[in-house]
Amino acid sequence: MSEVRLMKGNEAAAEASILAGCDAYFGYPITPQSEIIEYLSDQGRKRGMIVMQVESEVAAINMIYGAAGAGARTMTTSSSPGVSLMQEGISYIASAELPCLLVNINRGGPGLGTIQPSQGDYFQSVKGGGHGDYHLIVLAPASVQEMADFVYLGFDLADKYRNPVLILADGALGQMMEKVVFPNYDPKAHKLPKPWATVGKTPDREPNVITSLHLHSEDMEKINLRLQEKYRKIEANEVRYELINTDGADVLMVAYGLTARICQRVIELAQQAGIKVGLVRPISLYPYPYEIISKLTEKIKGYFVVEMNAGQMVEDVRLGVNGKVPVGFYGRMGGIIPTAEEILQNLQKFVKTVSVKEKK
Amino acid sequence: MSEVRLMKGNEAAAEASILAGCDAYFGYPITPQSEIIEYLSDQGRKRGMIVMQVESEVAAINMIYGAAGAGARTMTTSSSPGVSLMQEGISYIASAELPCLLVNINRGGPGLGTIQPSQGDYFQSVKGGGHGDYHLIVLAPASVQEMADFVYLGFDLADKYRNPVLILADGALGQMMEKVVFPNYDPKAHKLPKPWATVGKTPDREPNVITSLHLHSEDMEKINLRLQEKYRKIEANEVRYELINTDGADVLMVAYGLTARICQRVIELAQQAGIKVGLVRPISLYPYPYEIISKLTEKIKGYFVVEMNAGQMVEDVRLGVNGKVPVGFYGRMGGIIPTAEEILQNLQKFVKTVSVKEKK
Amino acid sequence: MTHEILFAGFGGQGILSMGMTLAYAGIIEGKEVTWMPSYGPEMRGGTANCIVIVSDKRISSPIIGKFDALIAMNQPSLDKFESAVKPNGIIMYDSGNIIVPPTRTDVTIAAVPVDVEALKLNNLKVRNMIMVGAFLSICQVVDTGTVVKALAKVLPERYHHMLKINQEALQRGEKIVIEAATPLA
Amino acid sequence: MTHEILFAGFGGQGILSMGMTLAYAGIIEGKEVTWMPSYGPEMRGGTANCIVIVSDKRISSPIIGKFDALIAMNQPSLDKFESAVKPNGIIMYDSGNIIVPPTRTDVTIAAVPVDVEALKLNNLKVRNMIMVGAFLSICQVVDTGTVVKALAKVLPERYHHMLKINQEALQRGEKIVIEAATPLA
Amino acid sequence: MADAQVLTNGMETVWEKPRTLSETRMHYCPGCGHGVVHKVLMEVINDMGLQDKTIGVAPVGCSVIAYNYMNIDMQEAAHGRATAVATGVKRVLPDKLVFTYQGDGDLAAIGTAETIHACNRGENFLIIFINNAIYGMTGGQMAPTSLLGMVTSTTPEGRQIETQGHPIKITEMVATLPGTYYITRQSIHTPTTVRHFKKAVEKAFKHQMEKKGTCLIEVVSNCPSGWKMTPLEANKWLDQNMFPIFPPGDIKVDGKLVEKKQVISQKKEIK
Amino acid sequence: MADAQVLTNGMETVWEKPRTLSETRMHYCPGCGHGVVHKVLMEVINDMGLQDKTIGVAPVGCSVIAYNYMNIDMQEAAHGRATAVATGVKRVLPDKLVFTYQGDGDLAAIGTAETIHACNRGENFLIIFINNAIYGMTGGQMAPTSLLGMVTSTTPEGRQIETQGHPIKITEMVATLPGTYYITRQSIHTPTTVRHFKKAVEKAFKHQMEKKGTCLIEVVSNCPSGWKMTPLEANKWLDQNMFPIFPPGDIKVDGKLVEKKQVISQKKEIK
Amino acid sequence: MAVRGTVKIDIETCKGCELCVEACPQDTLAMSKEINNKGYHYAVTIQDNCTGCVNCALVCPDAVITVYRASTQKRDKDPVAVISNVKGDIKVTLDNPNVPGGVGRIDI
Amino acid sequence: MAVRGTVKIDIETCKGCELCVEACPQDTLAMSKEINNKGYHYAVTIQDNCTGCVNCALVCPDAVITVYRASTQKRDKDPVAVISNVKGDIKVTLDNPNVPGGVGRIDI
Ligand SMILES: Cc1ncc(C[n+]2csc(CCOP(=O)(O)OP(=O)(O)O)c2C)c(N)n1
Ligand SMILES: Cc1ncc(C[n+]2csc(CCOP(=O)(O)OP(=O)(O)O)c2C)c(N)n1
Ligand code: SF4
Ligand code: SF4
Ligand code: SF4
Ligand code: SF4
Ligand code: SF4
Ligand code: SF4
Ligand SMILES: [Mg+2]
Ligand SMILES: [Mg+2]
Repeated sequence: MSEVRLMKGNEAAAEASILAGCDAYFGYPITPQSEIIEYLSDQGRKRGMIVMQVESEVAAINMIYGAAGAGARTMTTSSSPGVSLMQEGISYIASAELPCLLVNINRGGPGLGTIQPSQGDYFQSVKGGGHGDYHLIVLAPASVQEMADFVYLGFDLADKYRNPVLILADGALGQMMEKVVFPNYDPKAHKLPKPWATVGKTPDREPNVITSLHLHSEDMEKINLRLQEKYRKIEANEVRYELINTDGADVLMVAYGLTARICQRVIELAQQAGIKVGLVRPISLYPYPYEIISKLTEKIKGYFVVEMNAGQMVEDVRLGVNGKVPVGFYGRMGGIIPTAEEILQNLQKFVKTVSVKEKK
Repeated sequence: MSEVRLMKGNEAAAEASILAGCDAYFGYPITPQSEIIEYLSDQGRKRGMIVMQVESEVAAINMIYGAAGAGARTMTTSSSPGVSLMQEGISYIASAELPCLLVNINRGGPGLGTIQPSQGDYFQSVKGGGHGDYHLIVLAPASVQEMADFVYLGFDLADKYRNPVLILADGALGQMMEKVVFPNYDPKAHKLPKPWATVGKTPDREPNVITSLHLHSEDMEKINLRLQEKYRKIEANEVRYELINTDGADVLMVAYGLTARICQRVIELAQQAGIKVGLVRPISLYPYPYEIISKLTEKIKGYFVVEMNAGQMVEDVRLGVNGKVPVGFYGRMGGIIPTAEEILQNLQKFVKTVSVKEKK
Repeated sequence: MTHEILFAGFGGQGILSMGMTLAYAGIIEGKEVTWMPSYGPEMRGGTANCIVIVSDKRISSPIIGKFDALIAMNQPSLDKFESAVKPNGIIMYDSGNIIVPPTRTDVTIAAVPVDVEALKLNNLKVRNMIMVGAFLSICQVVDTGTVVKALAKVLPERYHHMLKINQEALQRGEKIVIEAATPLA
Repeated sequence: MTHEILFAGFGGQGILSMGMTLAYAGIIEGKEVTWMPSYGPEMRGGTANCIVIVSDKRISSPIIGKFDALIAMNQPSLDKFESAVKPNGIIMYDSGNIIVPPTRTDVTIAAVPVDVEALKLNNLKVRNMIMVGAFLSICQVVDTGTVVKALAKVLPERYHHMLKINQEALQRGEKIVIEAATPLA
Repeated sequence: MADAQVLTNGMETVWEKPRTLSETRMHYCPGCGHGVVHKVLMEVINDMGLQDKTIGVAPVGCSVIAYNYMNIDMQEAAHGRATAVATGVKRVLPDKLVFTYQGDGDLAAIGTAETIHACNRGENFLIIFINNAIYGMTGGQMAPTSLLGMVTSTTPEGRQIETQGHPIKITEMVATLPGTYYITRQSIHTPTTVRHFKKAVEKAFKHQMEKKGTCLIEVVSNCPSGWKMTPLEANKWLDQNMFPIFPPGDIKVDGKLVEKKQVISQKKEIK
Repeated sequence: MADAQVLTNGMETVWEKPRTLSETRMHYCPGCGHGVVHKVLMEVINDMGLQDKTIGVAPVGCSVIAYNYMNIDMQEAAHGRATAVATGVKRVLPDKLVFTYQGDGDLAAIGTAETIHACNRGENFLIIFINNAIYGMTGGQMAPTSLLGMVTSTTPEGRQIETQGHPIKITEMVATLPGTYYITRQSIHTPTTVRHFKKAVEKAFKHQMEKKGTCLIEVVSNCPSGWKMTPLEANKWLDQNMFPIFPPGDIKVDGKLVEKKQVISQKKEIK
Repeated sequence: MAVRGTVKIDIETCKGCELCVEACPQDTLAMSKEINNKGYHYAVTIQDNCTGCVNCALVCPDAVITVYRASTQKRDKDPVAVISNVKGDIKVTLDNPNVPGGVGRIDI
Repeated sequence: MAVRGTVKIDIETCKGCELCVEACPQDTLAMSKEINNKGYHYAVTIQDNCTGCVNCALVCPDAVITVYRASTQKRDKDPVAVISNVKGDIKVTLDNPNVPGGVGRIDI
């Protein structure tokens, strides 16, 4: 299996889900993620996965609920408008604590918007687009290889915490091809027992019930507290990030996904221009790496956030920074991917302002 | 019309929508907001409003899109799970810049949760539960009178900015009765002309088109930039808040909606206990009163946020505070309304820690 | 002066409208009021209760944990809320429905046989107004006369023929407490 | 060494698979690669283009604004991207489809009559491989032999009878550039 | 128990609560049809020995906490999504038996798309459809099956065609889909109809074991609270007003549409 | 124009592009039925003088930018929600004429509930339903109306009943609803069928003016790109494969179901 | 005369809906005047003419009734009114010979 | 012989789908070998036997064809092939007398 293959990010995620032992996939076509359902309709079905194109995203997410509740490894994928339609279902899944994997190949919004890549669904993903207090574990891949790798990771985290996991990738990551290697992953060794699943009540146990309803406030608050406790555990254990060139940097960029890749180019260009910058790349968007962001404030003059949106993650960076250094931002919207050159230009302006401040 | 009436918050909002000249209502029953659709099914229909109970919340929000696009004053109301189902439609409405009024009578989540009151939909409301970069104008009433007043205000702001407005109120505000006075509001004087509405193309103009689609990224980015510009304008003009007892306070509570009412009781109790506390009550949750929160940091030892959720607005307070003073939090979940006494108890602990810090 | 009162009982006993009538009477007398139901699971039956606050000044929290008075119309309600009454507060209860009486000694307690009195009036529907009358005779939150006016507002037109019997019920309620005044004090 | 190449033309001209084949060849030679399509509105037809990066080291940004080489298969693509080629870069274009040639003077320009050559091979489907061959003879990103191996990977089994003609096309492409080498230099 | 003194020596028990029905007191209003349906469903599961093979799905509606009463593994579904959830369950557990238990609001309003597409795919499970012509749980609003002129809290002047359309006959609609195998409309307001309903449920489970496709049993039921009637009045009203619009009888049997609406057999019958 | 030299002196124009069809070049693939339908629709609106009275609603699908071609006020709806949006429009502008223009994915998959309930309420507008048995816009995935065995990008082995169910005949389903008034299945792949289709559109608009209720015209259309055929092959395939499943003809006329499927008249007919 | 059948009613769970009373072909059942702990008048047997036909149990929404039948299929005439489990002043109806006997009342 | 009808084709908008060619009962139309600016072979008239029957315009998805008809209803025989607007070496087919004439071809 260690063969090197050239694949689109969408295909890599689809292939990985087969290798990860995903039992059932339910989805609905939407650009730019349709390659996933198409790949699975061919390869997945041939290799024994239940692959269903169903009537809508609303149906799909509720089928995930049913299948996950029945103990299956299960996944759905969509893109922004389709993911919005799933918000009620996602809130139910989070509340009923059902492990499953969701993939959002983010396109430009709001509304029908454009099919070009975007990171405009950051807030929806990390703050909760659905109702109530819940969190998805959110992973942001930055390469085709990670589009595959985070599928195994996602399924495993979902099982471990009985929590839905979301892979948030912009459209370009779904569409671009890179080489990818599929590791030896034995689903049997990873899948955890699910004694709570509804598979038919045996005489030795009480009925298993999957529900998110708790009519009495006291009961519901208990559920809420249990969820919050779980989230604290996730925050303690599952923060993932990458530090690139942070040592000795004056300014650190913060970017995830594709923009993090572009920012690596910015580092190269900046070095040529004599500016010492580095990059903090959050890999888990929830739990968010507040701590490292906070810690690094001691060594730098400022953070510079780059996103393909109006500046959503900026808020999380500012929460991590807590006023200690200035936070700048550069973003593009509507499906436009910023180039390293334009980022550098804006970064330079930012560097100037923070250097001036320092002098004062 | 200056008669004083005793009404439920839901009924007051419904009555106000009739008086505000709402042309059409589309909705679906859900506790604890059903009184709105019930009141309108009776009074609204009798007084000439189009009032339709339709097949689902998804249908309702898209009917709002159609009716608003056709130039009508229009409204839908729901509660948490129903509002989650509307997220795609809301994103479309925001993107197509259609004025309309949405009401969320928030209940406890996530999932089916409980029908008891909650403020768990704060993030969904202010950060955007739907996909893409957009904002609703979000108003948080704290009394039955405001449940009515914010309906006129909401419709007017929606028209003014061509932006959807959301009234976010917890279930208790919908269910409780208080006295309410309906002002003389002449819809004709308030309704703005809508030359962009699709009412039939006349020879003197190009066709009017309501759309949120812009296939080319450059076009979509232009739309995004226009939206962002509008949001900056809203942030400059429409921040609303109330300051209670802030002069001379050592610690300020921050709370909205029903919890802001309870915090007023806390102020009374605290005074008896010799603690100097005041309250910042955000009325508009978007745009958020960051500025006043930032300004007041200079006079106080800390902020103490109270919500009926796991601590969502805390993030906005921290963004306003920007590290200058500590921010404490007390919240209840699952439909439980905190009492003034328990808030006070927790507030006292917080006051102790910030006072200790100060001494150091 | 602020009165914080809890009405509690079975659904169907007219608990919510008792509170509503009192609140409306408060409005008529120019006071500030809030009426807050505890709305239970979305099903018929079960228990119902509401908090009514009537005050001369702006009401801050409509949610309170301790009450000046409890009107308990069935056993579970009394059992649940007895301890939530402030010292020197009032507990009124329907002695027809409640077998185990309250045990607090620091509050005024009144057992009102509303069934018996209602039977005397030949109308079981006015039980709750008898209770309101009884309560107002102990704690003059509003005038009973105002309550009658409030009823005219709260009751839909088609029930206005019931106003008179309700008025009688209120008066009946007032009277029995006055009759029993000595042992209660 | 890093090569950043843009392939552009009509949908249906095999633009995306040209890039894909080159990228796969890069992998076979142990290089790092990315292939990034610009996926247009969800409709058939229209223009298509893809960026291919082949490098000896980890590729940072797959999104670039300036290219080492442009392979333009139609007029709009050439017009749009001519200026995006780096100084001293390469522009290759299909002279059968492109009437107005590039005007840049700081880059290597090669007009490739792929139609004519394809007709000589009696197979219009191999036009894109002729272009790839021509390009590789100017800029040795990978070996043409590797490209043949890559084709065996990229083409579905049922098209493997086409491998030979594609190989010929590659060689044909190489040859015509070599033939034309003097005027191009 | 007060009846303890009743002598039952030498007598056999001919009916008792099935052990698949839990001891928990049901929250339904007096006389509500939900209880009867629960009871019959659990009897069949008990009689047929399916307790360990059956997974139930009940969405939001008065029967949302059916899991408290049915002594089997269950999932609570979002409003309208029971058939989607059941599809998820059944597809991954094809050898288990799955049923949904849905109200008219759930199945025929918000869940219309899921209902129709589950039936169209011929999902191999049983849909129990409780048609009480009202939204019971949320306090008596109009349902898609509410009758014309029917007064509900959202149709205070009675349901009007102009704004609310006609009562929808979704059962007849899904019967036209090739994916459905057995479609019948039943009621449970008299002993005989209860017996018929039980037979229908047994039949549907057998079909499911044989993987025949979707079976749907509509139960024309009551909602004394929502209709503001006593249980006896409600059942009478049902007989007189619901049946003309929702006539009982089989609609599709063995995958074939029943030509003339078959009236429930009048002959004597005992369990 | 190259044809300018063609002599047309003394000739009358018997067909020209209606001015309600904009000058913008349509983005549809060569031979795609969408163009024909657009043209006929705009001809009718032109002929009947309805340009200032008509509001169109086109949801996501290949025809999402229909507003670029139709010279009338239009709204772009979310995928599946065209009838909901149209309900919003028509309810507030009851005297205007409203139509939706929806694909099979839109109308019969994600929008099933909205379709059925709009028809059930008898919303007084026209639904144009383009059934090309595929998701054209997103690149050729299976549609709810894809034929059994049909190869699409999500059914590489052909559509199978087991996982994907049967092609759904939603037109027949909504015809059973009392809210619908005129329901017909048409095609536009030959001159005659185009003429028939035009008549149907005219009829539907007349019914709308008379407030008769919902009219729905299904157009059995092609998708040369999705089907991977030339336009001529596609139209032939349509004739041979689509018609047996989706037979053309009126299904409901003047509010009454047409008993036997009426075949489109064979007699000569000219505009 | 031997008793042919009998029923046991869980009066605390009974919700007083009266459906069983309506369903009983023997008029064996009636509603108590007393209420149970939940406030409902409950069903009681007022005659011992029960045939064990199960009708009452079938229609009872709360599965409150257990039905027993004599194993021997002896069928006696002359029913005798036996009043059991009555808390209030219930009007007791004697077995009416006109009431259809047998094992099941037919309803539609 | 007088020309009965004629068509004007906007060759730059034509997408070369051939539907008009198929629809023409007179075989008046054919596809050019040349391509237009969008890369499509476009429809051209290859005979002047057009009857103005409109068929081609009806099926044309891109509303590319305008149809004219002689006001007088004279009907001549003997069609003559008139080649107009041909850019490439198109195979010109003469009017085939077996092709059904008249005003509309019947299709189902
Ligand atoms: C998304 C969503 N919308 C609305 C509701 C509120 N709700 C709960 S049950 C129900 C309808 C109940 O009616 P029905 O399905 O007929 O069941 P019944 O209670 O009559 O048995 C509604 C509207 C909800 N829980 N979720
Ligand atoms: C909520 C949502 N889901 C999915 C999509 C992607 N999408 C766009 S159009 C379409 C289907 C198009 O098929 P159809 O309605 O048959 O129209 P056609 O293109 O065939 O004319 C889909 C799935 C979307 N835009 N929004
Ligand atoms: S509200 Fe209606 S459906 Fe619900 S339990 Fe009561 S009677 Fe039954
Ligand atoms: S993809 Fe199909 S439906 Fe869409 S324009 Fe092309 S041919 Fe027409
Ligand atoms: S078993 Fe039959 S006869 Fe006996 S009480 Fe019940 S219904 Fe009456
Ligand atoms: S049917 Fe059951 S619940 Fe109803 S009265 Fe009879 S025993 Fe009681
Ligand atoms: S009008 Fe008729 S005869 Fe003339 S070219 Fe067109 S189809 Fe042929
Ligand atoms: S039908 Fe129209 S687009 Fe097609 S070839 Fe003829 S003229 Fe061109
Ligand atoms: Mg119902
Ligand atoms: Mg389609």
